[in-house]
Amino acid sequence: MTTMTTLTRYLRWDTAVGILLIAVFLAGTGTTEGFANTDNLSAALGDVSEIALIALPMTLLVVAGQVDLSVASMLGLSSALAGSLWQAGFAFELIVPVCLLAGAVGGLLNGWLVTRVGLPSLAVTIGTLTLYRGLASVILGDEAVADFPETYAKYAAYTETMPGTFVPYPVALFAVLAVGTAIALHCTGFGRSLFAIGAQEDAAWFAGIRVKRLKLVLFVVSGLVASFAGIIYTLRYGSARADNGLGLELVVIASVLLGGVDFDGGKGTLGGAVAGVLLIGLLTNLLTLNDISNEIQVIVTGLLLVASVLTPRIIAVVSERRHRRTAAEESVPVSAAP
Amino acid sequence: VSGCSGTTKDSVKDDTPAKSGKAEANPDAPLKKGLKIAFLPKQINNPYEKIVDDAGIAAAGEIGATGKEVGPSNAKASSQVSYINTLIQQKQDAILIAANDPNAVCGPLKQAMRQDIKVVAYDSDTAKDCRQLFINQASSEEIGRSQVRNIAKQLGNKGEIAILSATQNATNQNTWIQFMKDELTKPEYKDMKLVKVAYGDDQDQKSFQETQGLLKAYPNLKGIISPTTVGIAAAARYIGDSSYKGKVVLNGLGTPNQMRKYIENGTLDQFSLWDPKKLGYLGTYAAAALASGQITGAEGEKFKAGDLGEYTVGKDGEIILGPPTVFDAKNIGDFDF
Amino acid sequence: MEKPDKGLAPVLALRGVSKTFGAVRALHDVSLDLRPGEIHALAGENGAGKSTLIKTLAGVHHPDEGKILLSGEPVVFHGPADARDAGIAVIYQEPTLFPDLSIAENIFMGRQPRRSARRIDRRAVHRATADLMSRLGVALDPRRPARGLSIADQQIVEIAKALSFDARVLIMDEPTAALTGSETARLFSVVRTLRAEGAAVLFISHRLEEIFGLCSHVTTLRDGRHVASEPLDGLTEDDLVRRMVGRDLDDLYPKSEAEPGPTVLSVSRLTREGVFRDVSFEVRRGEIVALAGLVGAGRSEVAQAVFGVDRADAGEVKVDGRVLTAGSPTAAMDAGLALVPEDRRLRGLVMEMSIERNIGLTGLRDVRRRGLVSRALEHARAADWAVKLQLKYSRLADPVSVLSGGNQQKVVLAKWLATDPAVLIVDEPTRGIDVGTKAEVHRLLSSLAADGLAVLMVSSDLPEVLRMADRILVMHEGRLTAEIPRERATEETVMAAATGRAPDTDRTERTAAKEPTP
Amino acid sequence: MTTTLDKPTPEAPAEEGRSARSLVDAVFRAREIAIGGALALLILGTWLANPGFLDDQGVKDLLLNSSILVLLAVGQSVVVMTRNIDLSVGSVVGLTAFACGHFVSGTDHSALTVVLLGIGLGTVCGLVSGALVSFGRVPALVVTLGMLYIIQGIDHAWAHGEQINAVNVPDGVLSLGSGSVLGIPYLPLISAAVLAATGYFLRTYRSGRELYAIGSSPEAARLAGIPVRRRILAAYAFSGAIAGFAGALWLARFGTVVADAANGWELTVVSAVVVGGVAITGGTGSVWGAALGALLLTTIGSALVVLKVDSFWQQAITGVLLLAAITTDRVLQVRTTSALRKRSRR
Ligand SMILES: Nc1ncnc2c1ncn2[C@@H]1O[C@H](COP(=O)(O)OP(=O)(O)OP(=O)(O)O)[C@@H](O)[C@H]1O
Ligand SMILES: Nc1ncnc2c1ncn2[C@@H]1O[C@H](COP(=O)(O)OP(=O)(O)OP(=O)(O)O)[C@@H](O)[C@H]1O
Ligand SMILES: [Mg+2]
Ligand SMILES: [Mg+2]
Repeated sequence: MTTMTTLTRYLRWDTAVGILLIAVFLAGTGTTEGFANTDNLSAALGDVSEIALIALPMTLLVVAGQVDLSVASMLGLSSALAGSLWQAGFAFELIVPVCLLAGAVGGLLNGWLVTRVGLPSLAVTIGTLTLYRGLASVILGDEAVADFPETYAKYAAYTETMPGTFVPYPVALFAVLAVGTAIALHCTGFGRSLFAIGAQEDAAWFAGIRVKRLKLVLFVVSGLVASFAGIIYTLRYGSARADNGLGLELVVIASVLLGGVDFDGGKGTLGGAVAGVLLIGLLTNLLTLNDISNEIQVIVTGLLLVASVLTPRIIAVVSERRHRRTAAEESVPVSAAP
Repeated sequence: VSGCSGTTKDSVKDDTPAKSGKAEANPDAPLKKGLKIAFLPKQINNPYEKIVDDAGIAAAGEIGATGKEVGPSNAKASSQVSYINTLIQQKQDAILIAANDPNAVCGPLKQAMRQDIKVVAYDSDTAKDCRQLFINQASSEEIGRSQVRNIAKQLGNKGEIAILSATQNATNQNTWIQFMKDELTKPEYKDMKLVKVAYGDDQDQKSFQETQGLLKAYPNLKGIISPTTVGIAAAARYIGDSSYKGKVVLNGLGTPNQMRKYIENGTLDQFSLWDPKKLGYLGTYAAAALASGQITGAEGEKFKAGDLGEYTVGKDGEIILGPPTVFDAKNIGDFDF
Repeated sequence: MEKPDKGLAPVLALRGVSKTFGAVRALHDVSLDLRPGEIHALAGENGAGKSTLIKTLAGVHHPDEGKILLSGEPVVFHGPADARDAGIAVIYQEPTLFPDLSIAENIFMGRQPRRSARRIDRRAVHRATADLMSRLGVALDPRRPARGLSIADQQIVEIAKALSFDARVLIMDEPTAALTGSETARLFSVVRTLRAEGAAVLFISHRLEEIFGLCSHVTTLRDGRHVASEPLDGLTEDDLVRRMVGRDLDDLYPKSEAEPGPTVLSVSRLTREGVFRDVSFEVRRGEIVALAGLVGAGRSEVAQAVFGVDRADAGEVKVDGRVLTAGSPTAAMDAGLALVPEDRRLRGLVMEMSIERNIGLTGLRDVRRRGLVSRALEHARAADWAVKLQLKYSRLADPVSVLSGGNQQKVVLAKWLATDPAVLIVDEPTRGIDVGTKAEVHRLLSSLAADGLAVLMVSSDLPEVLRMADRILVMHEGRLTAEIPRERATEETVMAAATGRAPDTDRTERTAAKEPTP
Repeated sequence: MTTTLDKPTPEAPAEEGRSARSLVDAVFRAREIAIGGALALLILGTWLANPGFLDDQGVKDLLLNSSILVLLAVGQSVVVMTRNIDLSVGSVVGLTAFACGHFVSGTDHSALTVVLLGIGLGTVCGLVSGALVSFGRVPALVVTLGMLYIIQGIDHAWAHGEQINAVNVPDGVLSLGSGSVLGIPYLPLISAAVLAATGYFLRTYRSGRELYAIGSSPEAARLAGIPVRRRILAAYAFSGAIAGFAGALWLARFGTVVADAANGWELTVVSAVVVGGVAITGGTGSVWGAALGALLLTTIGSALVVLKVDSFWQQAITGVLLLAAITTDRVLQVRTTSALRKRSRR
């Protein structure tokens, strides 16, 4: 095997995103005052906390060839629900499970339409995107509910850290969940099945994988996590509104895709997706600190997205060319089984 | 009550206005040089906000401070938060904010105040304990009630009216609407009826279609109040081109440059607004006064705002720019903004 | 066999062509001449490079070295369109249809007859399609969408497409793999007419009798290298096999006698509306039961319903006396069923996945260590079966898509044999598999049966059915029409039952004797 | 010769063929009919509840409101047919609307110049996306999502709070948005013309059919010698051109333009196309369906307002109707294909 093939095998896009992430961090530390302190980094992470959470099940979905565009609406619905219940005087301990239940039911509806009715997930979740956001505004109207209990709010805020460390609670929670999801995706039969479903659903079904059930589970989990993110969002901003998280779905998907997860399914790593989320978060923070306007940031995000798919292609083409030239010299016959 | 009331569960508790590091006000202190003042509008692409901020930045130049405008490109509740965080890291001296949501920005604003950064809300208020001052373009009560008074006069205190607002959660809009509804309960308006509040989300095209919808759904509609510059322009355009022209009275808040054409072609007779440039100007002076220790935000303190003269801090740290101007065919030629 | 005119210059030729994919040399210095009026066979094992050679001729692949000569002139095909315009029609190994479009559009895509203002002449398109269909002797509605056509019908559309070109050169990569007798015969007569009209034909098949029956010349490839180009006259089947495999082959159908044990699989009154009806049969341990019939008789559908990937409308499937949950392949696997599906590219394999992961997919619970998938176990499992089935590959981590068709089929077999099933259902197990491997597969099946495995084999290959099966079930238009024990099985009896001409005795006899009470 | 199973050649079953054919036609038409029926029902119901819905002004408003979405849906469906997607249309409309406004502000350029400028700019955007998708061979969704951000960023950075006021836009341009012939405004006429031309082209020209072929099976299309990349590039260029055209019309209709015209419309356009029966997986559907889908979506919005449905409920109801539309379509499709399978079994 030539060195070139080994190189291209290890220099995958998700690793590249990881490297880029570190580069951005180092560049920020070196050039920008006020970047590399815990306050700022906590805030930067805080800004992407819901995106990061939702990105976990979204990665699983995209790997399985599905997509859930209704997540941001579900976040808003959960927020509106939490707000109206809190306003009505319910205990916060009760509100959380109710919101989670709503999330699961919403996810179930998505999953049901996709698996039982057989509709494409993109179409279904565009529909539920509208529906859930609509329900949110039915529930809470134009109100904004505030004054959530400090006891819980502090866990969502990035100013409180876990006792004895500088790690804020949501970061710790996210880390645990991310590791769990990574193991599930890359080291279990469940994960293998998702890859198979995403790459070729029929073949997965013929191999005895419970395609529909797995998809249903994914959508439910996605709804669940989105509603949980809704609670965190509400607590973090201290404001429950029907329009919370509007338009977040595309940011989540952009982050996941930036991390090298293939939208057609069957390819991608969770590490890549997480790196994608963090890269967008850190880069936005760094650019804002340097007074680069939001408009330019948006352009940078777009360019990164295009690069995320174009770069691997270019590398592949170049290495293919290179390879063909070397192959002309050294002949490698088809090898038989060892 | 004024400002952000009515939008939160139980109107903000007035316990501890978090005015940290509270020093005594020294009315005679000179304005500090080299202050860093940042404007954080609802969204950077809003033309109205841009007039305000540009005037404020110009004013900062006059007093030897540096001003800048940063902000999100959408008017979502949460998108201002990350900007506040970076402004804190950049160690600005004062942040002027037009809040998209009174509560969502609270946490980071409090953190800013803890780090001795002055916080001044303008245009749209935050919760009261999250800022030191609120520059109100006009008394909210005055705006709300005058909108009803003006249109009632045009309609002879009779007929169905509707409101075309911005987003469902805009603090200032909702406050004004609250006062409008309150005004309408007075006996002299007993023949007037508010049939609907529609939301155009401060998007031109949405507002345009909402106007259409209102006129279609309520055939007896006699008047529309649109207390938002985007909404009134869109409504005027629809009415001006449709068969409703001359049959439906439009009033509200708009800028003269946007509305000039419709005043001239008779689509509407009057609208009102304050001078957004003065709002920005006053904002900068107020922030500088705070940062220089002339005032602390307590009721009754006074400071000089350049050409605009002296202002007094009112209840809850509110400063009122002045009464809105009513524009009509006679005076519109005198204004250019 | 007619001799080609020796004097005629080749219309299409390859000179010293090489082609590599990554580290694999698919073709190495291969030359080939195609003369007008000649039917030329291309022979070789799976992965020898036949399809690659064809794709090079068709402009799909660009040769790394060497050149293509068209009427003696070097040409460069930049894409399939160039080759088409040069008068080369190709039937690829895997049908390449547009499922959403009608059969007529599939055939004439990009070349529709036009009327004024360059508009498509729909009527002419349909008329021409209908003509082609009657030439091939099939009744397919030109307006019917290609989606839902069986593989055989798809292949027929492909053939019609190639014929519609009136090409100078016709290249066919295993066109008959999915066809049964009558269609094959039709195809051959059409091809012979074309040859008589002066076309050059390149033909690939793993069925030696077809090569000998149709072609006059043969070029053999082995491991991407050119072995021989020669007239078929005077060549024996054994000679050809030796050239392909590089050694002599033993018996093609090594059937070892096995004593059938107790019944493991029993299917009763299985029905799927509009597809098959009232199908009942049993399979015992150590027995190979073939399910024969014409294309579209519903055999694959029965196999799929038994395994649970399709849900049957009525009836039940019992394994070892226990009723299977309907519509659940997982339950079927737990009960010891395995299904090697007909369409390996769509259903048998996840093409982008590596060989080892594909094989591991059916045993996600077996390759676990402490609850997590162990790559070592997965690799070992795959390597084990790769050796047993003599898989040709460069690394087990390579995606299966780079394997040749036959080797892909081996991966599917490996994937299911690795589950150690009690009942193995194989749907067209040797379709597209070379002679050597075919013998391997047959040996494997019969030794598995000898060890007590029950095998249900759906096959369109009649010799295979006759030689390998202990018992033959024949289907006709969705019904089981006959059950023929090995002793009585002949071409005639099977054929008669498959075409519905059977004297109903077999069926009644069998029904009376064996059918379980409903 | 190989041993053969001889099967009697089936004699051309003309009768069966014909019935199968009409069934095939029915499958293809059913979706458009279903959506058209739903639309008719909706309009009728609303009209019964509030006759004002269909008076002169009402019809005019309905047509005007939907014409830009219809236009965008036509462009989008051509891309979706090829198994691709163009998420950047919304931002292209925003950019061209602003650019055109900026260009004509205070001048007296004619409507034609503005339209040409819009189409030109839109085509450039479409060509960039298309080149990346077809020649870069990268997933369309990712690329066009990236393009969405890039174009939007450029647009916003350029405009930066600037507003184009109707006062400064030449009357010639504005009259394109508000004028009419025989009482029918120009805008819906333009949309209808584009729709009809596109629909006819897709049905009766080789390159039109090839777009369907590409969406149905890209690999087969390549082997059939279809210039796949060129066609996909052309589809994107078309979609971009349409979006640019829509941007110019936006300016003409609304006069007042800030940078965020059609902001966030990408998903609305895609839903219109999907509701209209164009499969997101390519290969099927028609622009007629897509146009009906767009019409249905805007009509739902208008009808709910007219029916005095609480504005908080509007979005939820739109969502339900959207889901109902695609579900019905799907159920219908499943029914017909299974009927087709049973009948045409040979
Ligand atoms: N696109 C590709 N990428 C990588 N390797 C390939 C590719 N196509 C073919 N190969 C390899 O080239 C070799 C020749 O394959 P080819 O498909 O030509 O075989 P074949 O003779 O047609 O076999 P079969 O009889 O099974 O169809 C095989 O080893 C195969 O794995
Ligand atoms: N995926 C499919 N969708 C719709 N119809 C199908 C599909 N596959 C097969 N059919 C139809 O179902 C009937 C039975 O097909 P089946 O594949 O079971 O036949 P078979 O006897 O196995 O023949 P073959 O040799 O083609 O495998 C045929 O009419 C066929 O056209
Ligand atoms: Mg081959
Ligand atoms: Mg079959």
